[in-house]
Amino acid sequence: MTTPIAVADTVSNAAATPEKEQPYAALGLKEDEYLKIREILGRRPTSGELAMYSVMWSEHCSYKSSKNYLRQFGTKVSPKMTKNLMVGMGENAGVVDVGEGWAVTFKIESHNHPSYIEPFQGAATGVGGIVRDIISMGARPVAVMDALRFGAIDHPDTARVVHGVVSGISFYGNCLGLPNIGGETYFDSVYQGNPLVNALAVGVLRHEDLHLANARGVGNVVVLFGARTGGDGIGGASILASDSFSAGGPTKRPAVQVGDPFAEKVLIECCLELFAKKLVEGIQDLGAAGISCATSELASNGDGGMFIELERVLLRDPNLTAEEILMSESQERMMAVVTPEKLEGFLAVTAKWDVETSVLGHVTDTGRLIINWHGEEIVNVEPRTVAIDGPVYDRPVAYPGWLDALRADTAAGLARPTTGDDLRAQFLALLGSPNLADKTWLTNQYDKYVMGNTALSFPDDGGMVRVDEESGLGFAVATDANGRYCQLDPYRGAQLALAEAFRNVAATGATPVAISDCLNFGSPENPEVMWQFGQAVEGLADGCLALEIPVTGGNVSFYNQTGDVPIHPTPVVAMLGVIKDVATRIPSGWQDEGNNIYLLGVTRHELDGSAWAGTIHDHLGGVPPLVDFDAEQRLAGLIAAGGEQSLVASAHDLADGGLGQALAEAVMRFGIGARVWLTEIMERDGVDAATALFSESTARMLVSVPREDDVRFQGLCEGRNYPVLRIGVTDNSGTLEVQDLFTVSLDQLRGTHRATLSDAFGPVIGQ
Amino acid sequence: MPIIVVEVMPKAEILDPQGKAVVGALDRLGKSKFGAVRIGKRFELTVDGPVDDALLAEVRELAEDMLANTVIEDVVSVHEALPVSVAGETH
Amino acid sequence: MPIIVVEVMPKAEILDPQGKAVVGALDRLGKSKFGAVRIGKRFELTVDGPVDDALLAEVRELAEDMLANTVIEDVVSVHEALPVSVAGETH
Amino acid sequence: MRIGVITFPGSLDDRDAARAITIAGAEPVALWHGDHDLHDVDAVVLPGGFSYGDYLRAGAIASHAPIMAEVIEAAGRGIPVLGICNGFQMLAEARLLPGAHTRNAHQQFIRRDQRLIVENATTAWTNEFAAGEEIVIPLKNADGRFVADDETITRIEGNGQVVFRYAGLNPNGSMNDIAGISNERGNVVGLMPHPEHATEPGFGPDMPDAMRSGTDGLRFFTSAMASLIARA
Ligand SMILES: Nc1ncnc2c1ncn2[C@@H]1O[C@H](COP(=O)(O)OP(=O)(O)O)[C@@H](O)[C@H]1O
Ligand SMILES: [Mg+2]
Repeated sequence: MTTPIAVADTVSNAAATPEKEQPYAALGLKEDEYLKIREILGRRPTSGELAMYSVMWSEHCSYKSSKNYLRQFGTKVSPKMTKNLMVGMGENAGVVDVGEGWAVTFKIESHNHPSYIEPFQGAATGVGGIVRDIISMGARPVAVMDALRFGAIDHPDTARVVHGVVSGISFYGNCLGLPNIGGETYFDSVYQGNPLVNALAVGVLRHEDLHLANARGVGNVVVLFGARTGGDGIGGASILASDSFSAGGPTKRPAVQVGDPFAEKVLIECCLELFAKKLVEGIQDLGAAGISCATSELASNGDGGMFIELERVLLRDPNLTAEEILMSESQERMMAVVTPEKLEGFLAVTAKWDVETSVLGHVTDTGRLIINWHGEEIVNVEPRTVAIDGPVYDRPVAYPGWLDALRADTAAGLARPTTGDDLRAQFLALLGSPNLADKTWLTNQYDKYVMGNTALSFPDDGGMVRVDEESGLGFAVATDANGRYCQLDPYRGAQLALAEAFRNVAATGATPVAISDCLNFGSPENPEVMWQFGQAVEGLADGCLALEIPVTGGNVSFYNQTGDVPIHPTPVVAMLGVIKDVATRIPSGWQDEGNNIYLLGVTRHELDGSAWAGTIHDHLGGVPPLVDFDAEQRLAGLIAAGGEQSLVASAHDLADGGLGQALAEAVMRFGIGARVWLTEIMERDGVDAATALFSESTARMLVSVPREDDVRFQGLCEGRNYPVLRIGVTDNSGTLEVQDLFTVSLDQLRGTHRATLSDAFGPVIGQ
Repeated sequence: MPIIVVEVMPKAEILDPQGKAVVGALDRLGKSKFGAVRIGKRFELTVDGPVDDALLAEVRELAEDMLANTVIEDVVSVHEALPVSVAGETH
Repeated sequence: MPIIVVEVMPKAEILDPQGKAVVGALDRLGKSKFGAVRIGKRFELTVDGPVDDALLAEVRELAEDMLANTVIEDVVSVHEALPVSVAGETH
Repeated sequence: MRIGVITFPGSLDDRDAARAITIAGAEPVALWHGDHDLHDVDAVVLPGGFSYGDYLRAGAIASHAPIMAEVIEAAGRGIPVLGICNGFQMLAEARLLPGAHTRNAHQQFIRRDQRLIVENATTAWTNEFAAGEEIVIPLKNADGRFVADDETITRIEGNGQVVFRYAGLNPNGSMNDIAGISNERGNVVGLMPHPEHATEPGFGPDMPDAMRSGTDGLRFFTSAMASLIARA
């Protein structure tokens, strides 16, 4: 078999054959983009250069449709927002100073499309990819989370996707030894042909261990280590290969990548040892666009030049062409920049961990990224033009024609229950509805114990991990998004996601400090989607400014649609919080009988877009609940103070399903019953019983307070001028009694809550 | 009762972490003569009727459909099992 | 390069839940003619030298030692792979 | 008192085991799979995880690691050896303990706070428990189903080598509800649940009286310390 070596398209060949037709369109480049590349280079690109530009200028890597919007996250900032931000947007992940010399880095990223084609491997490699972002900051990954959206629970294809995705996350995360500390799971037919799999990872590091992705120091060597490079995820390259690879035709290109969590676990330990021994100058993970991305980004962020001998890349498939090697998205690889005198030490560490390593080249001051293939120059570009100065679009935007009618169709006209029996029936229907049902079927498959630092996880409102074993310093994270609200109003919907994530973190006793976001939308070429996107980003940026919480980074996922129908806009917000001592953490459920139950915040007529409207009436319309960031902040401050002073025994935020759902969850958490009354809520807030139970007004929380702390707790609320009502008492009745309306036994609560997912996907062991 | 054997292997171009791990282990045991190892699955389906071409074709369809994940695996063989005495031999 | 195939099956007396799950799935597809399914492993070891009896014996030993756990599995066959064209056939 | 914790490629709960040993009052010593050296430790823990991804069979590749020769030799001398989860699987693969592990009967990874009955409170790792005592230890595995042939089961039951049995629920289909076993001498013990995850209040399993408060795992390590003192 002839090798492709002889026929690689060289720079001199490209200069000599300007008229050669190139398959840019098949690689996803528009004509003007291709012409731009020719202009930048002053000649036609080689096929290798075309490979690099096409992947790096893709929507996924270049953010060309979203860049103009995302700038707001950097401009709408106050000094307080940047004070503790050690690394902001633009790097692999943001880094937040959490005190005591510690920093936390975290990021959420989508792996939606691969997870539909091959749910198990798609989700698994999604976890793997986000974890490598965390490692590349110099941090030890310490936790993962997963925010999931599936199609309708009763659709024949949903079980396939759910089983695959959940076992993929479970397999990869568990095998990596990272506790899964939370996430979300929603079912909605809008995600039928396009599930969302957003994976989040968190890492911790000492301030001095921070590493960045840059190639500085002329003469420093560039090293590729980890898994070998194979033909993964290079569908487009086959087009290039076919005109440069004559004999035998191109090798088959798999549509999916297979994850190897063991290789990644070893890579983590190897990297951490390299960091600890100070053997690395700059480091970058290989994700989308593989070597194209790593070399061009490292070079752009450094001294501007790099020389690579591509044939030194260790291959899994010896038949790969240069273009394929440049584009391959093989998993579990990293690229590092190392000073020559430390190379030996570096190689000793990678050898110790059995991690294959090859020296590819070195940093130069030429300002060019030059890549050779068996002695011939196949790439010679200014790295910025590949990695940073890609195209930017102001896509057409259009206010959706259907939106006014949707917003006018409010829930006000929907029949509301009035009798105890009807309220009870609807309360149970919500409790057992797929989105509010117990998620133990999934979370049982996730290891939350590994590393021994998990202070909170499912089913509490946020996950919490101890960072410092001496002081108890820790962080909390929660992810939230409500696509239904975003469909009604993407600006407010994004703010509602932000507010809910904020509240969930606050409910644990931690203080929210920063977010990462994953913006899942339909096609940016659809002007209505682009409008939704613009609204959501603006809402998020304005909300972050109001809360004075920075956006540290995130991910945009476009083209989420089934046929022409886009998903509901789903901007997932991941909120990071800090807590001085995880020993003061607050669980979401009632722990003891005889405690007083308080509702913090006010209840408004806010049933539009609610779980109640969706579940009971199959209705989506109207205007989502008000967002009040000032109230959210005061509420968070109140809970933090209550937690520190050990006044609150539990705190649970109110969101989907409203008070009814929160009450049920608080009872089920530890099996402590309660008697509650709605009368005072109804009276003070002027609402009916159904609204009191099912409204999704924000800035509310359910807390329980030991009797002896009652006076101090009420004093705390008064001092902070926060609306509070005592609405019940915990007891050992084994029931939830809503006075004068209905009573449900703990067994029935649990039975209803647990049946839905196990009926759909199989039994939950131990239930 | 006759047994139909279905053999499924990971596609050649797909990473096979299992095989990789075994090659590593063999290397450490000094058995580096084995350059590559791939690990697939072997199904034995017991049928109560006689095995004919139609049945084998049906099983192959089933194999492509359900036993293998054809996104990442190939069905490399569908055949009737040899009598045990022969199959068990090392050659 | 020649390939040696090692086939490993769970011992008959060991419960094979995966196999059972497949039988269940087949039943639901109306294919109840398959009374039992067992799932084992198929290893392909690439060697760079010629395959002779000594090598096959060495591989069998390796199989008993490491590729299979003989407490729960049997090595049912160790043989050189047939040329692809034959092995790939359905009969 | 020095208790070694061996790290294999893919070990995950090695640091957790070391922390548990510290909490119990002994000194953890990090050991490396590729060494032929136990650094004169008084006892050895094979921690949980997915050594080599458990790609061949759980614990199979690790059981051939260089250090396992030393572990086998030391076990023969009677030093306490504890295999937790993946460590238990390695001990079985190395034939230091009878039986084997297969995929959980329900075929999923499962993580739960598991009740156990201590069946034998005389081993090196259980002498601080009472026979028949019920304890709660977190469990998390995909290949936890203990199997052995009838003769082996009869033998280990007869010898009192069944050290722990699942209570309330058999989470994986293990024969005779077996959660952990020992060798005949009682110095080598393996179990699927993770005692190291039940040693620190606030980070252990949920208990009836308080969230995450279970510390039943501590006595595994204090038992080893007691048995070492008794031997000395
Ligand atoms: N896919 C998932 N992965 C991990 N945890 C999950 C997942 N889905 C739900 N959970 C957990 O289940 C609990 C309930 O989820 P949810 O009702 O969405 O919480 P909330 O309403 O507080 O946002 C939370 O602790 C959440 O972290
Ligand atoms: Mg919540």
